[in-house]
Amino acid sequence: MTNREKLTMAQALNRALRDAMAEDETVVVFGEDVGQLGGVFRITDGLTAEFGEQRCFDTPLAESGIVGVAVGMAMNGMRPVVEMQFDAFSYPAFEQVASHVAKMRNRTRGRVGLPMVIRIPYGGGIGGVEHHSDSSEAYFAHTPGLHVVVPSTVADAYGLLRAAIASPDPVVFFEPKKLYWSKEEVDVTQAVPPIGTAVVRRAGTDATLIAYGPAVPVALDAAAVAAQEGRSLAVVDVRSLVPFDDETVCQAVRATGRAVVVAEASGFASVASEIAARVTERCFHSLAAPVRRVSGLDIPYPPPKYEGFHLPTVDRILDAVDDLQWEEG
Amino acid sequence: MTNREKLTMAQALNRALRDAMAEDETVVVFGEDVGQLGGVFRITDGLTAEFGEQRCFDTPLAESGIVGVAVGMAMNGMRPVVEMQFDAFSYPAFEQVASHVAKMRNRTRGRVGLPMVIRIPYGGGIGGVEHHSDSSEAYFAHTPGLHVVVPSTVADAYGLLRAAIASPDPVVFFEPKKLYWSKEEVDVTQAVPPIGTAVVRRAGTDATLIAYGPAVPVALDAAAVAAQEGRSLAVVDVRSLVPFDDETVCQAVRATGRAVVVAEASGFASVASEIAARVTERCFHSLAAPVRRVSGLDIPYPPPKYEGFHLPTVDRILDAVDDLQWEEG
Amino acid sequence: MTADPMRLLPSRAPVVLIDAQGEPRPHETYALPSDDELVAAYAGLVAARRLNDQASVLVRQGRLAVYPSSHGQEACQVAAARVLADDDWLFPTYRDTAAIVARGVDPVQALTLLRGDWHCGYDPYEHRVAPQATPLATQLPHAVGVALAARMRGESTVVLALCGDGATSEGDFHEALNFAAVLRAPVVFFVQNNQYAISVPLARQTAAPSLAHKGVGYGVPGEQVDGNDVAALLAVLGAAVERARSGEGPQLVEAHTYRVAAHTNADDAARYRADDEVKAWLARDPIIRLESYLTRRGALTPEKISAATEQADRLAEAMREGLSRDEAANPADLFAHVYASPTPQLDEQARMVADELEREAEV
Amino acid sequence: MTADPMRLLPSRAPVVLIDAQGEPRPHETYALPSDDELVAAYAGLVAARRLNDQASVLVRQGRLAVYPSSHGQEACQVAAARVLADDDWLFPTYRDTAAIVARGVDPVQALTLLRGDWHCGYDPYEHRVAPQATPLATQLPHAVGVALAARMRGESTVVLALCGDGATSEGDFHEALNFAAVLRAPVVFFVQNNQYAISVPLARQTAAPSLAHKGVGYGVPGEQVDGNDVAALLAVLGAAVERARSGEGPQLVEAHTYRVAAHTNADDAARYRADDEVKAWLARDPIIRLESYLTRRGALTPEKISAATEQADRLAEAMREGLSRDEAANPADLFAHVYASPTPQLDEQARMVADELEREAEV
Ligand SMILES: Cc1ncc(C[n+]2csc(CCOP(=O)(O)OP(=O)(O)O)c2C)c(N)n1
Ligand SMILES: Cc1ncc(C[n+]2csc(CCOP(=O)(O)OP(=O)(O)O)c2C)c(N)n1
Ligand SMILES: [Mg+2]
Ligand SMILES: [Mg+2]
Repeated sequence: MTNREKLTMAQALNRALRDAMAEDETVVVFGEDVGQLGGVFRITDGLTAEFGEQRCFDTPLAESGIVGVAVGMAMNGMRPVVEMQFDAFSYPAFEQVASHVAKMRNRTRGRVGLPMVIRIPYGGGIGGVEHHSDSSEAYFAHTPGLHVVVPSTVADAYGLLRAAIASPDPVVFFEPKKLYWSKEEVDVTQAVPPIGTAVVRRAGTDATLIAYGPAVPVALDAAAVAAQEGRSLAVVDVRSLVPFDDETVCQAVRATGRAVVVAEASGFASVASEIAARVTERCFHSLAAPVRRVSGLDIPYPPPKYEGFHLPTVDRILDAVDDLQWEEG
Repeated sequence: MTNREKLTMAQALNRALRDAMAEDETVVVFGEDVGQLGGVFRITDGLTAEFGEQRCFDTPLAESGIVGVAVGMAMNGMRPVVEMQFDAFSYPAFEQVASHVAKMRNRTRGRVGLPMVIRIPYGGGIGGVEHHSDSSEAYFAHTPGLHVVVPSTVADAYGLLRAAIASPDPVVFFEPKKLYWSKEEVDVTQAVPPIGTAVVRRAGTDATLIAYGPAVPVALDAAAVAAQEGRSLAVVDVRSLVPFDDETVCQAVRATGRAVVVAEASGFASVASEIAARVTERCFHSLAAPVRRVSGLDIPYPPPKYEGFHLPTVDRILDAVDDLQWEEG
Repeated sequence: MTADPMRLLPSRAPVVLIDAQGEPRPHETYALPSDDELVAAYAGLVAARRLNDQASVLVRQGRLAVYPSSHGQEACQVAAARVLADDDWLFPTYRDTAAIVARGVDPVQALTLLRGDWHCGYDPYEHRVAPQATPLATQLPHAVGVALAARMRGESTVVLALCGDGATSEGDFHEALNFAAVLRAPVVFFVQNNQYAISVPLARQTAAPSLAHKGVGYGVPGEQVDGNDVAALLAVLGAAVERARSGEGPQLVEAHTYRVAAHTNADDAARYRADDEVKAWLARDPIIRLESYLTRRGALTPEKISAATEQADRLAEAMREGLSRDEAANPADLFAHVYASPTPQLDEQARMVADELEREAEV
Repeated sequence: MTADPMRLLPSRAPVVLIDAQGEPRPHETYALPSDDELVAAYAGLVAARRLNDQASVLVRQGRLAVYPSSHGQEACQVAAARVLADDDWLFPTYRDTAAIVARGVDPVQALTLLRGDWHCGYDPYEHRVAPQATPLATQLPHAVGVALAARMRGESTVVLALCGDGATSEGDFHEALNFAAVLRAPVVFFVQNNQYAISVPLARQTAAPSLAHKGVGYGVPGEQVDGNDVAALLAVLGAAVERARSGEGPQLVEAHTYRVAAHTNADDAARYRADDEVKAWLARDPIIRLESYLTRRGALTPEKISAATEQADRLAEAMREGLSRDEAANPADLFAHVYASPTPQLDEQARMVADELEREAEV
């Protein structure tokens, strides 16, 4: 007997919420349009019907309020999972996240933990108008006290969301919008990947591409093209930005001696900067060339017509790989 | 005749506001307690008395409102300079900053610029209780469309604030609280340093310390101690985080072959990460050792009693310098 | 803190001057606008409806990326534009394209955002129309700032700031009203309560007697009005604008109306509301009632109706025409306006993109 | 949207049950609390005043880093604690140490934040007192969440959430009241209007008839009360708590009181307010009026006054005593509670700090 099913990432996330709610009645889901509508991306589809309005409900339209109320619920025995409708619409809640979600456990010397999840549909590539395609992970990854997770596969979407809901710590859970409709055969009864682990998605010997979220499929495509051109690229999917899996990432980089970090967000003071800096610190003498970054441009997210120039592409990744000073190596 | 006067950084900032208001009647100052009280740090002291309630006034207590109203004023011919009372209290305004302040010019294809300054007293070392010692520059530096500036000297405080007010672009202006009472003889009639330029504060031949804001004096102290121990450290004051002066910084690093980045903020996905990454990208083959970072720990800012462990110290900087693989060099 | 709360509360029921049957309803405070004004408004309504219809077609044809229709809310859209003087400012949301166009902005420029091109296709200073705001309620403090700046210079500018019922729940709504009241900014906050925020009905948004009742908490007079009655809207908004202009401070106006279409073309309203509800509101259509009122008075003749229709046709034609042309994206535009002059970092990135394109062109 | 706005508006003047002269003032809605209750409250007031005095001394001695005094607001502090049942929750701000202590938290633990040690020195679950919030109004949505969670489990918990007049201007105030109203959370929002937000007087904070008038905009009943009359506070807050407990939803209560001291010891109130104003408020002191009322009734005897004073002495003694000891900082504490278990990154940083200290010790 096999438990494998073909699911989209959106369906897997919905399944994860459903399974968590069925197992643990303290799990509650709320936010804008998550009830009857099932969310603008249908991630919460059917939850109100199945678990009732008490467990999955619409709130007034106010993100700071949503996160703030979740803080209170988490203080008082619940495991809230809240949705920010789009990436950029989490900014009104930033104060609550930075000053409370991230700090409550520390402030209370471990007495008050906040087992809550903030789900954020994120990233570009879907032709969204302004404010609908931001990548805001750096803001959260820079804030101590949060776990920050970004799945890139359907299986990880299910597993990491289950792990996030089960976590005693607050987790900011980024859902790559571009991959919502990606399909995969998965077994959701399989073990959940622990938060804090990266995974090698493709083995390779010449250079390592380090990516997460929507950049992972692009990195894999680049590796496939490079293979045809005779260059063997490894691809590491970071998937947990905080905590960061130095071991897996550095092992891959040391083995190849060259690395490119790939991420959608604007590059300046970003998670990609961090990865480049820490990999260099740890693997300096194994490196034949500086770690390169292929990230979003340092511009406000451009309109749909222009997003192709902004986002990491196979070509841009391969250009960066070409730049890794192969002559001198 | 000399124009040199002994001023504290707080006085120099006050003078800069006063001079800018006197020269340009579109400059208006507002925020919490900036009027009659003159601000909790007295940076706006006397402005209401001198220029009237129209030009310097208290607002209701709401940071998003303050920044949002400044956006409207800047759209309509004024040059607002607003104060966030403490670093962490800028977070409620984050939505306005990220979605509007940073994007208005780009959104309107250059038609609507926002010549406004957001002043933020920032950083630790003053024994402040929770939320009063954050270093939030990474959030802003990561957001394209903002200029981000951090003076470390009295002269720069004056000059950069004048430059910020004169700038056609929005500037987030960080004021190191710890240095408010530092004194220096300055000539405020001197040329204003342009935003976007770093400066070498101390020449050195063995390694380069790259610092900004409150970390600069600490780096200089470290360099002084190192000199006694026979090691010559250069100190570069970045002072403008965005735009970043790659030339000055890289020139210093290339000359010494070793570098340590020093900053108060938590290190993960920070401006220090960016500096380490970009210096490495640009100077890789001049580097004898990986660029090290000495930054705040990845913890919520600790209480006064503990801040000594959190902040970069001379010892920690010298330890990092010692780690720069001198044997192998 | 001496304001009399009773003078700040809205009237018990929304102000109506022409009812759903097209009958005039005398009101103790507000007078019916003149026939001429209403005939002009009628032409505006027809044009606005046509703009909504045409835009919806253009979405289906792939010429627009997305369109949040104001079908059913045209009276609000037209009144918002008509009560303002040239020097006044309008602060619209994503749903207010019809108001923007009614204020004189070229429809193709107004639709730039929604066709997936740059986020504001018109010059905000030309017609004094702010960029359409997407993050809800965030434009309201800007409106206050614009008004304050004008007042500081002694100008008599009034700012009309639009938002939806859902947006009233955001903190920025609160902060903007409070700043305006304390600083006596000449702003009229105009809430189009179309009963839904995407799928969320008003009852999930507020437990207040009405949204107009929010005014008293700021010392701002609130008023509520039938949002499908352009005559009432012109009277109430017009009075609010003149009150603000005369230095008496901000006002809050709530229009009770209905979002006849789905939230946008991407939304499926059947998931959360019944057809009957929509039908009931269609019977209160803003155009039909005005047409019947004016026709009965003899102020609206078949010729005037044709003239309005033809004008709307030309608008639709201009939209089709303007949106049929796609300009090629120029990648240099990505970097041109992030700052007044690009940073060295942006110059570097611009060179990278230009290099890529050059190499591509060579292949 | 059927709430009658008139039932949501506060009474025209603040509720007073015992006036500044100590005279009882009959009220149509609220009854005077019993003598026993008021004698107990009296002891609370004396203790709270003593706590404020002692803390101010400890600041001058360098034993506390900073102290925001509630001198003059003791009636609010004591009433807030006394109207709650054991299972209820209190959400205090930085200024509410006296209320926290009145609820049973050890004063030394309560002052941990203000002495510059860890940010919350008590176990929030022990007495159901949330950590003191510094970012203004941010605790109010938390209060709503705590109340909702309790109600989901069928508990009859009520949450009393404190904030100042200045904090009502923040967006989070708005969002919290609205969420509470729409979701019918059993929360009493209690605003201590002490006339100032640091230097900013109420008139620069709001143009509303009163802060209690903000309730109607959320469908939440508002009430205003003399904040220096503990009898009125007990009656009004008590009724609000019982109303919330019975499932009728949230309420907003504004107490008119005065911050007699500067904002904190670091503030210089002479820069922004006149001595006369302070003197006028001192004449309305909450302790004096209660003492004169109860003494005249014979309910407060010299013995009871001494008992209250001695209890306050013991409190002050415990504060002096507890705050005279400084525990050494343990750097491992920096990393222990950032997460339930430290990340590898934190472990690495903890090792670095430990190494540094070891090497220092060796020198
Ligand atoms: C800050 C923010 N949060 C969420 C959204 C996503 N969103 C777009 S429109 C909308 C509903 C708005 O409802 P309302 O204010 O009533 O305006 P309407 O669309 O009905 O005109 C939502 C939730 C947004 N644009 N901004
Ligand atoms: C979000 C935020 N902004 C600014 C501050 C700085 N601040 C601390 S107390 C205070 C005044 C608060 O006034 P009020 O709410 O009336 O309370 P009170 O101090 O009078 O008790 C200010 C501005 C803060 N703590 N939080
Ligand atoms: Mg709506
Ligand atoms: Mg106050």
